[in-house]
Amino acid sequence: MEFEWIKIPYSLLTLFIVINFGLLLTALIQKIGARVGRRHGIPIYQNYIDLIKNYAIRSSITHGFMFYLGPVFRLSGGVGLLLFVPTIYGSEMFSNLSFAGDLILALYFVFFGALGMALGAGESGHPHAAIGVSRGLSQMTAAELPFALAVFSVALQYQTLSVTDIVAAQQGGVLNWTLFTNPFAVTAAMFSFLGSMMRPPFDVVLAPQEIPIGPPTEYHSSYLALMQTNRVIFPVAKIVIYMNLFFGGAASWPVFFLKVFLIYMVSVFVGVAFPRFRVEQSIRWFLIWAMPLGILAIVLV
Amino acid sequence: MSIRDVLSPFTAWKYLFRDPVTITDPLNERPGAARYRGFHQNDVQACIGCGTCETICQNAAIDMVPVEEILTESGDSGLRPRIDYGRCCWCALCVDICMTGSLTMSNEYKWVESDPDAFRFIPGVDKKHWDDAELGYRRPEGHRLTPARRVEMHELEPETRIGSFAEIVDGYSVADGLLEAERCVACGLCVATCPTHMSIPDYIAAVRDGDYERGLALLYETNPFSEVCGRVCTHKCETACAVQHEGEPVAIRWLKRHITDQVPYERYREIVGDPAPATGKRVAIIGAGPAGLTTAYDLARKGHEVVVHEERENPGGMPRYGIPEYRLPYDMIDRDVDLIRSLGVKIHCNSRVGTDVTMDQLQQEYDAVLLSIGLHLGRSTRIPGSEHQQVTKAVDLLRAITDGEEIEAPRQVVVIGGGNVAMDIARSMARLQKQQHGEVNLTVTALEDFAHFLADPEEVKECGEEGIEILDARGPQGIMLDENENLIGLKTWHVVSIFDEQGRFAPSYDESDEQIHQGDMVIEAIGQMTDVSLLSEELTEKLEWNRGRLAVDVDGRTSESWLWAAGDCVKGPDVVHAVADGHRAANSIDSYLKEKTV
Amino acid sequence: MKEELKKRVIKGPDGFEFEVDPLQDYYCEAPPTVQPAAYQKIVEKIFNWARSESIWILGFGTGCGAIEMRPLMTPRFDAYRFGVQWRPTPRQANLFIISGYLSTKTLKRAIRSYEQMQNPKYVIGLGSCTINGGMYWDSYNTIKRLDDYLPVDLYIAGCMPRPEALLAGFEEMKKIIRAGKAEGGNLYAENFDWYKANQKKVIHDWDMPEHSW
Amino acid sequence: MGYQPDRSQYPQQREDGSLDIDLTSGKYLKLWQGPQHPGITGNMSVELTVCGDEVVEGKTHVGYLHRGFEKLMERRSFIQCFPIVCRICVPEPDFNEYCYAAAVEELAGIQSPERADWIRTLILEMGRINSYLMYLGGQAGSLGQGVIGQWTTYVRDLMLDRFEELTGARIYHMFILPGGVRGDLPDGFNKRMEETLCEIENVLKDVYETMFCNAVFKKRTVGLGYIDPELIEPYGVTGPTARAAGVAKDVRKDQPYLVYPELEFEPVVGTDSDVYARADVRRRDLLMSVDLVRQILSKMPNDGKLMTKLPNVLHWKIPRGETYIRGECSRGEYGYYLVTDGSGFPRRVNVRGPSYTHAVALLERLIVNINISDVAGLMVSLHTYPPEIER
Amino acid sequence: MQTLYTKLKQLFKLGELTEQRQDLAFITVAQEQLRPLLLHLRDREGFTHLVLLTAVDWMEEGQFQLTYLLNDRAGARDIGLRVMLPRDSATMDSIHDIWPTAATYQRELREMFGIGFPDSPGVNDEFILEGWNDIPPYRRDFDTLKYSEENYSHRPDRETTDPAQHMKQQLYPDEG
Repeated sequence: MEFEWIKIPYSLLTLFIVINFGLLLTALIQKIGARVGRRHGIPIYQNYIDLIKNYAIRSSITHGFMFYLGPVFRLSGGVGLLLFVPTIYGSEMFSNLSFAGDLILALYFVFFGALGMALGAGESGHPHAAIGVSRGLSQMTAAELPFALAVFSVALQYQTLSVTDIVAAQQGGVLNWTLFTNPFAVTAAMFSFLGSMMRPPFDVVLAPQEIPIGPPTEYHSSYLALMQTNRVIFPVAKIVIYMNLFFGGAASWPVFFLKVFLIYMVSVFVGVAFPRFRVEQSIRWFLIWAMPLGILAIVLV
Repeated sequence: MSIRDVLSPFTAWKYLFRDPVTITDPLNERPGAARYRGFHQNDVQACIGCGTCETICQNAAIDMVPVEEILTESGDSGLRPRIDYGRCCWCALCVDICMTGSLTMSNEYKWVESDPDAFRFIPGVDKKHWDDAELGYRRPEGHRLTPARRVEMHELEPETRIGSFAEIVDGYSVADGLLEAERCVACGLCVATCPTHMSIPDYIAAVRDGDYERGLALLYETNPFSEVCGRVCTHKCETACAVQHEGEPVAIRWLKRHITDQVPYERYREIVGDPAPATGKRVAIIGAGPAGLTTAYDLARKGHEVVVHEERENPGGMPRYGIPEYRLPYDMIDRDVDLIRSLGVKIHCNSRVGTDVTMDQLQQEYDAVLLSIGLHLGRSTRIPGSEHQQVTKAVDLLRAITDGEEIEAPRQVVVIGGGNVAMDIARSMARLQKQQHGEVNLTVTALEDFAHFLADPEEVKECGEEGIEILDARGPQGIMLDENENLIGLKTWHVVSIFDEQGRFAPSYDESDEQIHQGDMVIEAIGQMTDVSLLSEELTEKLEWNRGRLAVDVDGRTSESWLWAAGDCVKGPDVVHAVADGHRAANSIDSYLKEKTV
Repeated sequence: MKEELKKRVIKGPDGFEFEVDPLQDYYCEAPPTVQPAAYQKIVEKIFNWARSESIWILGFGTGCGAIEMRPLMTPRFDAYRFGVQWRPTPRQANLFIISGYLSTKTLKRAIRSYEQMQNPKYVIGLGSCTINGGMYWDSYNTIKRLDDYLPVDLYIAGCMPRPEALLAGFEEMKKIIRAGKAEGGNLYAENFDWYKANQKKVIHDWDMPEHSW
Repeated sequence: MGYQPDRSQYPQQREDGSLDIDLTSGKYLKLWQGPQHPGITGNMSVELTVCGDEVVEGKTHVGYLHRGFEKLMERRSFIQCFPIVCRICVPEPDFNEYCYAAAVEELAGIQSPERADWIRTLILEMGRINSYLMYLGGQAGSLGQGVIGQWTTYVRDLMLDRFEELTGARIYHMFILPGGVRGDLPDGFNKRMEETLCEIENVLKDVYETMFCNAVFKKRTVGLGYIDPELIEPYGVTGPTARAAGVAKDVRKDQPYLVYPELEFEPVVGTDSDVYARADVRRRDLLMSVDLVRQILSKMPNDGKLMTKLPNVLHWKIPRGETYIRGECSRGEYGYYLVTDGSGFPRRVNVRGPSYTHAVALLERLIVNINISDVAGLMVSLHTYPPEIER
Repeated sequence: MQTLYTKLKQLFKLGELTEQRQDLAFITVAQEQLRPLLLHLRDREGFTHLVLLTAVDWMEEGQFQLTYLLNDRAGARDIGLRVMLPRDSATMDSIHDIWPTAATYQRELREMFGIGFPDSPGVNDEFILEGWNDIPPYRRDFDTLKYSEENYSHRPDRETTDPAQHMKQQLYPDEG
């Protein structure tokens, strides 16, 4: 396959759209959460200001090489995840750098950022960060397992490892979505989705009341800004995968925005209503509820 | 765990579709509640600067500071509270205790400042935007942290007291004295108003502590006539009392008397202490009244030799000869006088200067001489018929009563005058009438109306109780005589105003409102003057005079370097002023004597 | 000094011995320095605007005033509307609200927290106690003037100030930041020795690193 | 004595009975929760020694809020102490005012008027509602359910508005002073209070649905922080914490004060003695307080004096004596031990806050062997307010 | 309360009884009698709840008063035991084995009054204060205002005027 250089500016455009969308989306989500709490919440543009503010902090300190690289890894994880899956189905401009085996790469990127973060946060030397990292990695492992099973099941179902092909297979009506063709896999994956969105009941990694926001405890100024940027890209990128694999992808930007928002809302819908699990409780929960579904999905396929 | 436990938390989402409860504009929409304790306001005109707020503030947040636009005057220190919001805790105890109710709190509560020193301000003086706020904490009605009512003083019942010259006022019991002393807020406003600056809060504190001897020492530090003043002082201090603004002033005079009542007289001398070693200087004092004897007391304590010449039979001056016994028993005067004597002061009675001894002699023999001859001549109204023999002057009559002369009380008496002397003579005559005729029939006609009355309100009240009729705003116009030249009454007109526009004494009358007050005797009690006949003519010439009174400097020194004057004869009639004057003269004489030694 | 704060030699799990001095901050061997503003005035202006509209408060309730922080962050007053949020860690916070009196024991922690905040950083003193000791003016255990120990940008009167007063404070704080006058962090760096001397005067058991960030 | 926690697993004990915790081994880690920590109840700290995710030793550190009240009061006159006492406990200051006022009244031999007693009771119950509302938000928040705190803080704020119109202040009311209370109910107070109470009840229904009928909340709290009823007396446990263990300790019933004898209520008792039970007892107690406020407002005499006549407070002296006044605050038994010596100043004041025993001895006992994640939840469930520990 | 006192009197050497209220009384107890008395009250009389343990400094009399306040919930009554200790080198036996929570009180008393409780766990650890360098602050001879003025700076320019003095100066400037 010949590489087309035009893809690079196109993917950067995707990135730009997604960053802005992510900034507004997270603010909107926060506002919705605030609304349940009977208040207005932050202004919709607040994330932009916070971002500028954090870049504008004059001093920053480092705890070592990995501390510096942590947010970079994290961001590249998010950006990588986004760039290697097609954003808009059928659009040459926004199918990014997707290729035949991109599903595997995407799965890799899901982990990549988190691992980088773990190394960086570990370097920061703060016990809370270390505890957060150990919690995060164990919970993520447990949470991603059903997802991996679901992906495996879907890949088996469609007989391909290309995200574009999977999306293509789901076109032609709502009932063609994996959601309906392979509900067990989707349920398992959605359970895993809850676990990876850092919202209750699975946000013990960041839990401010226990280990003041966990891994990023020591991060500040531009490091924090990098992480903030990632925090708006990564969920969107991740949702793009979910959307492509299970919800028929998106053929245009409006559909894309709507689907991402709705899928995001699933985690918020649960998150607002519940407190958080302890780490071993959430692992157990994934193993008991999500894992069997994933296995069932594979078996049924 | 049931399915309900999984589903029911989602009910939280119902709030998504309800309006938030957020206050849209919290900076402007939320005034403090009607009784919110916000930032302070002070009505600086009503405030008297007593500093009670400062005393009660447990945070030491309040300073009393002088304020330019407020002048110090009697009853108003001229200070105003400055509050440090680096200390305040908004407990509003200062508002609760405020004696005048001038200090309040607004319902404003937002104040942000980069400069920490800006949080110190004088409410009411430093203009703030909440000065006019209408809402905010005011002391609720009836919520007082200090007792407002005076402890009642027990007195003889009118029916009992009218029959004799026995002392009317009982004096406080220890419990009552304690209660009354507790009412004092120890602000000290009274001290400056008291002519002799008695340390009033301190001796009241001594009463509270039950340490009467300390109290007595404080009294006799500034006032050797404490027994006298404890009974008949004009108590200017009580007009300055901070408590009076929302209640009755502390009965400072009665508390003074209470101290003297509680300490046995035998202890007085020891408490006052021995005089300083003799200096060898000699001072002569003419007149054994409060002013003269105070000077004598002070000088004697400083070690000077003092000799007092008194014209009359007994020392004591006006308190003895002017004030009736039912107000001030004679033995009380004796106690104060004896104390002064015990310090080494020699008092020669029945020794009239000019007759028994001359001023020149005194000048020769002594280092300094003090004139304190008082006001013993009564003034006359000079209305037609006032030369009639049945028209007498109050001072003369009072003196006669003191001297124990037999006085025949007429059945019906009219008194002209509205001051305390008028009340004194009226009540004395009433007693005589009661003793001699079994009934009181006495009319007092005063120039002033009741709103501007000169005599103390208690006196007026007690007169009424004793059956004396007081008519206000009556100007005497003439003595009514019958065809036999016998006195039958007094004619008066209604007074429209007493002073003219320039404030000079020029009464105007409403002639249509004429009354005849029947009486067998008319007593004039409209003022006194000094008998200066004892001075030699030569001396009279030499001295400077001021409208008929001796001209003296602030220390009481006349234009002659060896001669001082003090008391009523220079300051007008009042015991405590006389005492104050005595102190001043004594100080001045003492420093003069010291200079002389050097 | 506490046992665990003393210098000691530790044998690691790999058998390697090394010396540990808990009172030394290994990453911070110099006192804080003055951090210049952006060279371009217009950039600094934009930055200041962003700083003023995004105030992150350190979640450290040092005194009673902290109780009004909850209403502030909840439906009734909802400070989030104004760009105010709280952060649990000093590294990410810009504004330190000293909510009232500081006992010397808390002062120690407050200094530590303040030093860990990144420049530019701001301090608001809440209530009488921070101005002149407040009702604890004669207490043996509380400091009286906050500005002796930390550079303070703003004071809010009250005991304690209500959420509305705090919001008014935030508005004022924003103005100060926008005007570029909120340079407490640099002030602290400039007068570092003076502040340290004051701090050490009241903290009798100084067992902290000389300087930390 | 058998009051020690189970240490059968680790760490091992040395021969002298102390715990064999070697920090250099890498097995154990010291972790400070507080004072700058969002999961701590106010400005205090717990020094945790953890092994993995498990706490093997916890030590409470207090004193960050120490202002020396008991010393300061010794140099303030009896009336001057009145504004300062409420600062001892921020979320529920009124108990300080009441206990102090009652102690002074008893030793000075004065009696507060009847209507003042009713208003005092009203204020205490309002304060209890506030304190519980704050607790509920905190308990849910400590486990990551922020929305409960949003709702309860809102209704608490409504109650603060009632406080403001009644007392003239939001937090430090300074309303109950020796001799009575400072003012009367404002016009229309009953109506507005009723609205507030309704709003509180509505929110409590929602809180019940989302917090108490919540699978995750139950999972986290049931069985956590179990207090053996045997421990209640040795550790001086009082209030809802004791009642959740089935011990019906409630000063309002046991040794009634103010007008409680005239109100109808039964102490709320739980059975399971874990965090969930304590939260539930407090929720029901809160509902009971709502009912009590209604009862008070309807039974209160319509007029009457609010203050007894005080001597001049500037020179108020109280004869030598000592007394102890207690009340049932939202956390347990609150009390003032006042000693006077005949002078114008208290000789000694000692404040007995329930947190004193709960947050130190009891917490240190309960914290052993629990997960780090549960520390905040456990601490909140004991409902401790640090300023009343160190004062 | 009187009955209880009489009953106790037969078993222990007791000092003076002060009946403060119907349900509250204070009894003075000798130092060595305290422990058996506490055990007796707890196990036999139902006073199972240690309400508080605190001290009062009677400096003028050279004594510390320790107050052990016990509560009998069933009987709705309280009893306060006063133990007088000599003020210099005051020490008392620990009762943490009777009520574990007493250890906290004893730790505080050790710190704030300087009363020793040997054997009480952790009694010498800092509790409330940190780096304290003066005499224990709750002792009467410790002057908190003086300490505060010496150690902390107050804002300058705070001057006040005495009304009496000021009035004298204003109204009678000539008099000293």
